[in-house]
Amino acid sequence: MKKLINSVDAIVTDTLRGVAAAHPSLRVDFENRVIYRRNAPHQGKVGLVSGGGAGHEPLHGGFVGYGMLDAACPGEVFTSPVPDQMIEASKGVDGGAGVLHIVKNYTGDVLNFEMAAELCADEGIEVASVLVNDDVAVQDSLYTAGRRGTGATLFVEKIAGALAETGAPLAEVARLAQEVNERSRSFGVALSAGTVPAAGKPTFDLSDTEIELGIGIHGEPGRTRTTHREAREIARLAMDAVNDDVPLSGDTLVLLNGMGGTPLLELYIMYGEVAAYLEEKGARAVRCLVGNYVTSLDMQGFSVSVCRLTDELTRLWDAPVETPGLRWAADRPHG
Amino acid sequence: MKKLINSVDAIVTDTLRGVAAAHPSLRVDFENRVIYRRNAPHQGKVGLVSGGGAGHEPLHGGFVGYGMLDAACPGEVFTSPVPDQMIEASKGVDGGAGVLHIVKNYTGDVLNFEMAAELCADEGIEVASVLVNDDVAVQDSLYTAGRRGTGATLFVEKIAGALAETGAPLAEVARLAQEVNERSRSFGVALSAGTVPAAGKPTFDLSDTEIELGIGIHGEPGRTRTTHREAREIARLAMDAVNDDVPLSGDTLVLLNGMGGTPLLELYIMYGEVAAYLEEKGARAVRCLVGNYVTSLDMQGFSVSVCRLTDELTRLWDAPVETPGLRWAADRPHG
Amino acid sequence: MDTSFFLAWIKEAASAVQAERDHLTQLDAAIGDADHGANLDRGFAAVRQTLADTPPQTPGGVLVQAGSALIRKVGGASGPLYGTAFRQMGRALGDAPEITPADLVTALEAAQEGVQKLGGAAEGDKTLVDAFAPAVRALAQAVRDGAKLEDALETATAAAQEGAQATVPLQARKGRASYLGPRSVGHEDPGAASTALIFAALRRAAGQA
Amino acid sequence: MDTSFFLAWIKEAASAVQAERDHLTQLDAAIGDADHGANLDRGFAAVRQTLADTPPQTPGGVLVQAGSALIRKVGGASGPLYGTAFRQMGRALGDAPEITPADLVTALEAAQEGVQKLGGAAEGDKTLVDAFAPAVRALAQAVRDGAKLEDALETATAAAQEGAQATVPLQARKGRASYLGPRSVGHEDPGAASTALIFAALRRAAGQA
Ligand SMILES: Nc1ncnc2c1ncn2[C@@H]1O[C@H](COP(=O)(O)OP(=O)(O)O)[C@@H](O)[C@H]1O
Ligand SMILES: Nc1ncnc2c1ncn2[C@@H]1O[C@H](COP(=O)(O)OP(=O)(O)O)[C@@H](O)[C@H]1O
Ligand SMILES: [Mg+2]
Ligand SMILES: [Mg+2]
Ligand SMILES: [Mg+2]
Ligand SMILES: [Mg+2]
Repeated sequence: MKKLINSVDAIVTDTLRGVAAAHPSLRVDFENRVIYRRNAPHQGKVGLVSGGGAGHEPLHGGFVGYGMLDAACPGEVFTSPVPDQMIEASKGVDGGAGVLHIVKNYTGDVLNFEMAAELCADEGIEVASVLVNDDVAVQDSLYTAGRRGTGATLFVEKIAGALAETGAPLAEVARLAQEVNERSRSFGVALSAGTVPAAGKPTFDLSDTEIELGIGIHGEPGRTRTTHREAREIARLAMDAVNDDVPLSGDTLVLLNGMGGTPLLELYIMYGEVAAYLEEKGARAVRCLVGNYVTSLDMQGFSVSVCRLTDELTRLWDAPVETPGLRWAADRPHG
Repeated sequence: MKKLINSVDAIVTDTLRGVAAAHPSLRVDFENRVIYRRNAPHQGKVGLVSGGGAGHEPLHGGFVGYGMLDAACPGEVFTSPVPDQMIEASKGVDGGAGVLHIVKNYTGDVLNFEMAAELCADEGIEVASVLVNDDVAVQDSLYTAGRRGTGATLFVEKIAGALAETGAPLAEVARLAQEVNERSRSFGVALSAGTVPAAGKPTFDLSDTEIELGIGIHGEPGRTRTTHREAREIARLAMDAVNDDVPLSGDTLVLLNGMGGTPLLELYIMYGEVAAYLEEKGARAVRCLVGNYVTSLDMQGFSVSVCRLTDELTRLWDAPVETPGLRWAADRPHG
Repeated sequence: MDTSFFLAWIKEAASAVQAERDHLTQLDAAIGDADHGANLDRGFAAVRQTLADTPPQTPGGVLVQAGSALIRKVGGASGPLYGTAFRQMGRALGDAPEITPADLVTALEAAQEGVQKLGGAAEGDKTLVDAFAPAVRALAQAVRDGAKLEDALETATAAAQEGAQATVPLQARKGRASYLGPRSVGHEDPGAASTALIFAALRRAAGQA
Repeated sequence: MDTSFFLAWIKEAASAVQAERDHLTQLDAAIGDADHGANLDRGFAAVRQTLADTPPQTPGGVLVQAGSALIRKVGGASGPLYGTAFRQMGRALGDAPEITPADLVTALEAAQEGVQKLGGAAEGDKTLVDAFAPAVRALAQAVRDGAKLEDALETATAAAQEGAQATVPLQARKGRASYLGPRSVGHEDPGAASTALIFAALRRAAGQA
């Protein structure tokens, strides 16, 4: 294993150091491991807090800023952060309007955020939580921990963040976050697994002719393995899984997401196939992102997330955002 | 080799299809393989054209838009485009104020752009060219093809693009582009080589304990191979090479660039080390980018580019830009 | 069993986790995300640190403090679960200075209940509960039967180890491994494996006392 | 040598490049960017296509059209260089319907001059010039000595092949390989290798005539 790190133990601290140096719009609390908007808390605005294991950058720290998160708590690589971080972050962003916890549905994240929310309540901070669980690769049944939260987390953070900037109350921001999650579905495919630094080798092995379908963002193996094939067919496998879950129609927001080790060139090829698939189903990608947004270290592969838009969601998606990982202005020059 | 492609021959076409589908602000001429700003040409504005082999995305196509390029010509993977493309692009962006060709210094790019410039002149289009050659890994002597153009290409495209939006004449835009290039230096390090699809295997092999210093963006091996070491020391090797060439001082713009296969996490770690190095030398990184901007397929590694700023360059760097790969507004919300 | 007995247990557990760190991580790589060993090792290192910095005066104090440190330092699923386990044990013991085997059983039963309430896992779901529950049952039975503490803990450890082994053929229904569906079959659950280590540490602490 | 002779040459060259595509690419992987085989193969396929679509009527026409197609389709360093070579040859031949060996020598000398003017490479810089220049010299000498065309081309091919082999110990001073400095030593230059293929194709065309 070769990584650009100083030591396995220093990964999170050193990353935070880089983030702090790179982004004067952020404030980094190294002691508590929280990344804040520089001027947090914002009076009267609902504070948005998310967090999760490191290794998914730019998620979540890269989405802290105007129009998105107020704070992010990075855990160790692929390990959910601890309640102390979330409590500290919630205190730091509460401008009197309460705090929304955006939690990806993993047992670890859920348990730690739950504990934090309880302790926040003890300290008089109003907290609402939204659970993101968009990954159709996992059966949502009594026999699993439920669906994983993956790409749709970005949708929830962006759209709920935009609503929070308008001064909407906590219950409304939480309801909308929930709605975005419900309207979103994702599916991921790996060509190779990433290497968790502490483990020192890829979390699973694939031969030169195999791909893994339905992977999550923690290097978990997927549900099935199949033979590698051309981009068009792989796109179809992924999109069929999404479409079988909720038939695609109307205007959609699409995230064609790289897992960290796949060139943008290939992501654009996949996006072309996904857009064609949507058209075939009578749906349209009216907004999209193509790139590395919700990654899994150096995993090679992609995930596709689709959110069925409403006018409100489109408007909030288009609202200005100013974070290291996502930024656009209200009136951007065109053409 | 596993890639998300339909076939090796269709890579560029399929990528263009994805780009066209993803970015309504762009217009793609599939026949001639040119990516334009949707409303090109812009009357009275100098047109900026760049191009180069595919495999470096978002360079160049991702930098077409307001405040940057007017058109980009993608060649085959790692192969410079052909004169026909550049001529077509130059015609398509000439708004009467002439066209600037931004050329990375590689024999192929230089020869093809030279041929194109000659033929443009025959057709009455005023063309100026700027050669980007920022890579200190290559000795600039009679015994080489000269220094390669790497990360500074982004600086040149952004800053010259911003000046062009002000209506500055061609000679001035070309002069400034030249100045940006002269003020910039870069150095790259690979942990592993990328795989050119047509070749089917990595362009060079590194063991689990070796890294390659002074690599370019085409999977060329570097000048030396050394043992892998911690991030801090690798940053020092790269920055020493830059600093030995032109001592670092004052305000700088830094690009901590991923080569395509390295997680953002590691790039932030490297940026932290680079920022510390600069401080040690009495210089400061007052502007920066951290991410995959000038890539080399799925190569693992990074490059660092430093531009010594002037007030004018800082102002133009901060000017609004609206492209798929780089965007910010004049008055962006802060904190 | 006094305060130093429980300090000895924690120390033994911490050493065992450190020694088996890579093994636990590799188990987690197979059906999870390859961090269980690193998580627990980080957590128990913090536990040792806090116990050294501010040594508690009662068995209950040791366990509550250890549990809090785990919650504070581990993260992941195992942090809140093991943290809750130790905290519940400690709370069940109150501030008693000396603990009987029957108290220990009660405390471990409280721990198990806390874990199951928090994580919602039943036996057979392929989690650490599959090692924890049989170990607690075996201990309770042995103590009821009047076995010597060391022997009772020997039995409990064996039950934990068997329980961990018995997770191999199961399909996971909780935690990250459940995402794999049928592909989770054929692998030992990492949390069950670490639970067995923790019971073995308890057995060793009794041997030293 | 008439139009069909030059068409045969192009066809032979295209086949050779296609057959050696991977070999050329692997040579380029060692000291370049692993595309030389793919580049030339794409170029010669386009040349074949254009010659089939609109067959030229003179040897010069064949070569100019071939060169233009290479410039239009190859890209990279080799596109403009080989394109210029063929175009200069074609222009040197004008619209003569029948070409003598001496004309061929003149045309190839013009080609070499065009390549060197464009690329600025001298012999010894480890480029295709290192195969091209000795081949042209050998051909000129053989023709001056009154050798049969086939034999003269045999000599030229051998000189190109030797020239290509002789690039192995050289350090590159032009093109992408020059970035490697001393590490470019020990590898055959891909462009020199493809030049040798093109001369061998010329020799085969003469054998068929
Ligand atoms: N709901 C649950 N109830 C009980 N134990 C669980 C539950 N979910 C996970 N576990 C245990 O946690 C272990 C994984 O811990 P760890 O790897 O540290 O956390 P994570 O899964 O967040 O990476 C599993 O092997 C399992 O024994
Ligand atoms: N300046 C030059 N003069 C002559 N030949 C050159 C020059 N630069 C490069 N070449 C030739 O071009 C070959 C590489 O061609 P190719 O791989 O197709 O282009 P690129 O280097 O742009 O990828 C080299 O092996 C060399 O023979
Ligand atoms: Mg984990
Ligand atoms: Mg090339
Ligand atoms: Mg785990
Ligand atoms: Mg090449």
